[in-house]
Amino acid sequence: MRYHTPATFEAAAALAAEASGVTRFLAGGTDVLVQLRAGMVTPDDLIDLKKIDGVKTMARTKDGGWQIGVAVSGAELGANAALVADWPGVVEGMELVGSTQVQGRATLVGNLCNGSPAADSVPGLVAAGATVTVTGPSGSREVPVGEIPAGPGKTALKKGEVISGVTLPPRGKNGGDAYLRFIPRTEMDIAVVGCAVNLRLDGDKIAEARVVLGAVAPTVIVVPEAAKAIIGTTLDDAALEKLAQAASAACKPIDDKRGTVAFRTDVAGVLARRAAKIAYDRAKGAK
Amino acid sequence: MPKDELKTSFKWIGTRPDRPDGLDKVTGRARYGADFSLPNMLHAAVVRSPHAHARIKKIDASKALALDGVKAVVTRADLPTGLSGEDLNLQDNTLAGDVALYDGHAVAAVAATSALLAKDAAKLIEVEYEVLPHVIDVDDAFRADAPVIRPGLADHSVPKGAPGNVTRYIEFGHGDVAAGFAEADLVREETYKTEATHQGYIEPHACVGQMGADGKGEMWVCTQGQWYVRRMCAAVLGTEASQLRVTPSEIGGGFGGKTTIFMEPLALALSRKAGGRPVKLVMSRSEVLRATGPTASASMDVKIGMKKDGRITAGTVSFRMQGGAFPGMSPIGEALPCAFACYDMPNVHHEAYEVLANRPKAAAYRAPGSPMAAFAVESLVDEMSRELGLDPIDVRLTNGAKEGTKSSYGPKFNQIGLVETLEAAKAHPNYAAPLGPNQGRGVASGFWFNHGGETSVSVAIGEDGTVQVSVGTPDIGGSRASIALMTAETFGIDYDDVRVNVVETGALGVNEPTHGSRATHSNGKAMYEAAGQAIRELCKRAAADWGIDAEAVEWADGAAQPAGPNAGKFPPMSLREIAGKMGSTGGPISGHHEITMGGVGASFGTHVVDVEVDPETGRTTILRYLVVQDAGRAIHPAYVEGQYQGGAAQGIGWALNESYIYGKDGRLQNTVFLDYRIPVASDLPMIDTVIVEVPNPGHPYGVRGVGETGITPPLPAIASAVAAATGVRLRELPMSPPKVLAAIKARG
Amino acid sequence: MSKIHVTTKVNGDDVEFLADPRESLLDCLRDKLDLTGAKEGCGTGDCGACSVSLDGTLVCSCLVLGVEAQGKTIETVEGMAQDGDLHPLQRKFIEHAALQCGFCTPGILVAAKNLLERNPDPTETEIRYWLAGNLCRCTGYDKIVRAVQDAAAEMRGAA
Amino acid sequence: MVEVNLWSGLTRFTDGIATVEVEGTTIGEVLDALIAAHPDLKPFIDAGISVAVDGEVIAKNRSAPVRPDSEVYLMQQLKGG
Repeated sequence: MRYHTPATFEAAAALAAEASGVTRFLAGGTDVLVQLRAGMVTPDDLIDLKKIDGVKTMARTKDGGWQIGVAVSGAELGANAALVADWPGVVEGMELVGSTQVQGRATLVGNLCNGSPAADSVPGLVAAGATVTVTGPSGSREVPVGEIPAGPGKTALKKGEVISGVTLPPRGKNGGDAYLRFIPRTEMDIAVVGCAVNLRLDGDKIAEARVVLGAVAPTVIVVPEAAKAIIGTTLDDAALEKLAQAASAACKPIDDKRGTVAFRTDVAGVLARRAAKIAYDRAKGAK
Repeated sequence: MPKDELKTSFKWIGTRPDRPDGLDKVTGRARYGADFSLPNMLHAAVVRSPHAHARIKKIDASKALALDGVKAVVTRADLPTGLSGEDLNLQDNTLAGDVALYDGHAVAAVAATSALLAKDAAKLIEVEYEVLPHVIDVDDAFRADAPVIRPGLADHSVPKGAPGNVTRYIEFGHGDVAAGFAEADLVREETYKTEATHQGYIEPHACVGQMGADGKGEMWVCTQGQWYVRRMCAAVLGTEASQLRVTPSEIGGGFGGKTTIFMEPLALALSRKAGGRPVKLVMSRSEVLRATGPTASASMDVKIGMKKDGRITAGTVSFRMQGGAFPGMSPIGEALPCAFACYDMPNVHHEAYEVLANRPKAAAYRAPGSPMAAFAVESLVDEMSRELGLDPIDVRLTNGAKEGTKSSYGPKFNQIGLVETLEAAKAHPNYAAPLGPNQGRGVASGFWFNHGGETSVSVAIGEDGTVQVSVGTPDIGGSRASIALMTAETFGIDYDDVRVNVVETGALGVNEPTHGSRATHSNGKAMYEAAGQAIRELCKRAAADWGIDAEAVEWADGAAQPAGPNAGKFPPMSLREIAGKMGSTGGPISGHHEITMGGVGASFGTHVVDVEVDPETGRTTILRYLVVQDAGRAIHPAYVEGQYQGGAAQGIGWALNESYIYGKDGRLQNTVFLDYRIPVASDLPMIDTVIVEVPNPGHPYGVRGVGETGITPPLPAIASAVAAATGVRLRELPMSPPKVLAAIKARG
Repeated sequence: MSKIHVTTKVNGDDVEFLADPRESLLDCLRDKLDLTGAKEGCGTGDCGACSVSLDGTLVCSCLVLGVEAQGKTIETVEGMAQDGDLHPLQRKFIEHAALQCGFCTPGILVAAKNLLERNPDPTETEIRYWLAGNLCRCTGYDKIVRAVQDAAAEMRGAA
Repeated sequence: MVEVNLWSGLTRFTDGIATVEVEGTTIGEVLDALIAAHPDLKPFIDAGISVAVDGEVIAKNRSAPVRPDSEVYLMQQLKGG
């Protein structure tokens, strides 16, 4: 295994493009090292992105959104009060990844590129409308986060492409988001079901909403019917019930060691209801 | 020892001093299995079967051996033939013979100059398999049409016509169960099932082994029993036990799983083949989960008859247990006598079948067999108590075993403390704490025999009057502290003037492992005898100095005291004073005691748990937890509490989320701690404890042993609490959220 | 396979070693620097026995490559006692019997120290969640939580 | 004479007898006498059993004393964790 520490994303992309064997990018390393240790993936070239300028920055964009570097850890996201105030759902999703120790290393982009349908940070990013910058041999482009996952363990990134940054849109007024997941224990598990809700109010009524589910399909899924169920409502019981039904109806899960089809389908509705309430309260100004 | 001779007031026993190994363990100095290295050492890796059941057609190690730095490969062909019984089991598990019997079964091992190189080399060893039909589930294995995975292994106990995977059968009981059931007001029969769990010690198995062509060898290993390692390695390799010297490292948890061997002979065999260079072998976590010590899985029928007042008139159990693909490994012999041990039963019948399945060779796990049996019996007792509107503790008091009760397994109980634990549980504030919506309370009792076993201890007086104690049982949970306390008490000296060493096999006679809750009990009792021998010599030296008869000298308060007609004639002569001149008064002073220890006192406990169940997700939260257990006498109460709390936490894990999960292909799916879900800190509340002390008359300090019983009651207690919270009774473990939610939904 | 020369600071000492890029920081600490206080319980970041502080951040050293340690500052359990005096957490762990086998203890001590540096007065719940990545199979965590609480109180001067 | 109680599964090998009276002052003597009286019990006893004498389960100490009025039960060999 060759270990590289390029100084720019362009150089990182070039290394990856020229590599002939298995290539992995290293940011937090909390997935790459597990796979390495288990002998599942032994890269021929390991490209450490942490020596690139700016990978540890979190900065407001001109329009009031956020630009987040690829090596910013979950713990660092959680410590940024302004970011947490804007996008609590995004941050709480990331903060659920692993232990305190893992939080010191794990990153949004790593969680995204691992390609797990159960990745805890991805539903929140998709619900927020986040984008990533993809840098490749032929330059950089912005891609919505939801277009990156391509199935369990797979991404839409092409050979030689690397994600060089994450952009969150401006929060704007009267908005709120939330992420909840179900795990059998209280910590240290992979989501059996995850659900993010992002919404904006007009007065007491929901004007815009996006509901995203994790771990119930080969990739994270956006559920427009679930959003429709609560748009125009004050999140009354009937709306919540419709939301839950729509969320459950959208599930295409599998039976595996972590949960059953029936359980995931049921709990997706439960979490959608609970997450929507939190997002709604946050949009109303609750901390 | 007669009851009235038991002392009740002590200077050291019952206090909570710092443990002697505490400093090493909080500074990182304590050396565990993988912390040891030797000059010129090689590193080893193991090739394991990816199949649940497969014929090994060919092993080709030529590519691995061609790598620079690869020094040796061993396969079954390198081990001797002609073994039988458990020795053959151990050898079969060390390296597969013609057939790999479970996913993870070792097939070959390789030693190289670095750990990375050994891993690379292991990948280059090519094994050709012919996959055979497999069976995993205990009920599937018991079916008449199941694939028979190892024909011809049924022992003499198996009745004719039993299914082909049955290897052992037990039956016993007393009274007339038919008449007992006829007398009952309520008779219920249910089936319960538990999945295999792992001991889950955080330290993976690790050893460094060295063996020359002459069969002489050394081993450093994390184990519960160095003499067991010595005997078992010698048997597997066909060498002589006394030529192998085994030194136990500090041990990072065992819970029964380190009472046997798994890969230790491989390190020695590789070393022998590599010209005697030492070989280090450390398992990964997934190797630990795939190839070491799970407990049995069980399918259990229970039938109980009860009068309206809660009196039990009869009970029967019929168990099926698998302990892997090796005969004799399931704990049916322990599970059955534990099943009804808490009850005074006039009519009782037990039977159990052991069946083979394509799973790893089961090892002992904390009160082996008792938790499963308790889950079945205590759950049904709770169901019937509720149905009759009776308090579950009252029902247990009505039927509780006490001194003189004919036990469910035959013999009469000596002095025991079950009733005292029930009364203490009933009186505890937790039993009266108010419960909210979706919350419920469960109660269960549990039993373990405790054990004595082969024990050798020596004590030696130092020149400065300090005392060194050599024991052969690795200290897992503070036994050096408890043995030091008893030693200080016996000699009448300070706790800090005692050093207890866990020694290697060359330094002491044979010892059984730290198992069966025996370390404090048996070492304490053997130390007491060895100390008595030393004390007699100390008195003799003082007597000689004083010029009086040795019989006229007593030992008290750490000094020889003239007694009888000489009382007061001489000032007491302290241990320090006698020791300071022992070289010139006859030589070193020591004592030793070797025995297969008796005087064992049975252990009972009662747990009370409150849970809350989320009715929408089926997730169970433990709100409150109380352990009440009879310790006999708590030598170091903090470590007694620690055993209670640790046992409860393991039982909670077993009840809620831990289990072996297999795919249809027979491969284990949860081979890392992410998916083998032991309780984490945020899963548990504080665990309240009450130490009941009904002294064991068979021990000089009343010790019973406290290690094992605590894992037994949580399984049924939590099931009963979940039932109280939700109205649904789960009869299959673990009570994972999908199962609980499905049961809630089925209830409607 | 060529090895990489790494210079780093461990418990205040400048150290250097040659690392294969596949080796974890845990491997390098244990096998190259003879600092065996950090333990490998899982190798997958699930047990926390290998916890160390890396530039002040609590990490699992099994999830960090040895080569990533270049130019960093690392603290392990071996560096907790200062000038022969135990850290209050170390003393309280012994006093409260917060260890049985002791294998998870180094990782838990390092993690708890990192917590108390951020939060001198954590609640029971905060302690439990902070330590959720440090598995202990012996104690049921009760005495560990109490020892951390007591050490925190002493360090605040409240005890 | 010592009265030895067998577990009922063994009665298949003793013509249905559940308690056997034998001579012996130690567990070893009692077991040897038992085998002499009922040879079909030999494989069970050789495979390893525990003996409960006056309520105490003794795993394998053949030298442990047995009195004529002792309560003696044969049990499966027990393992501990």
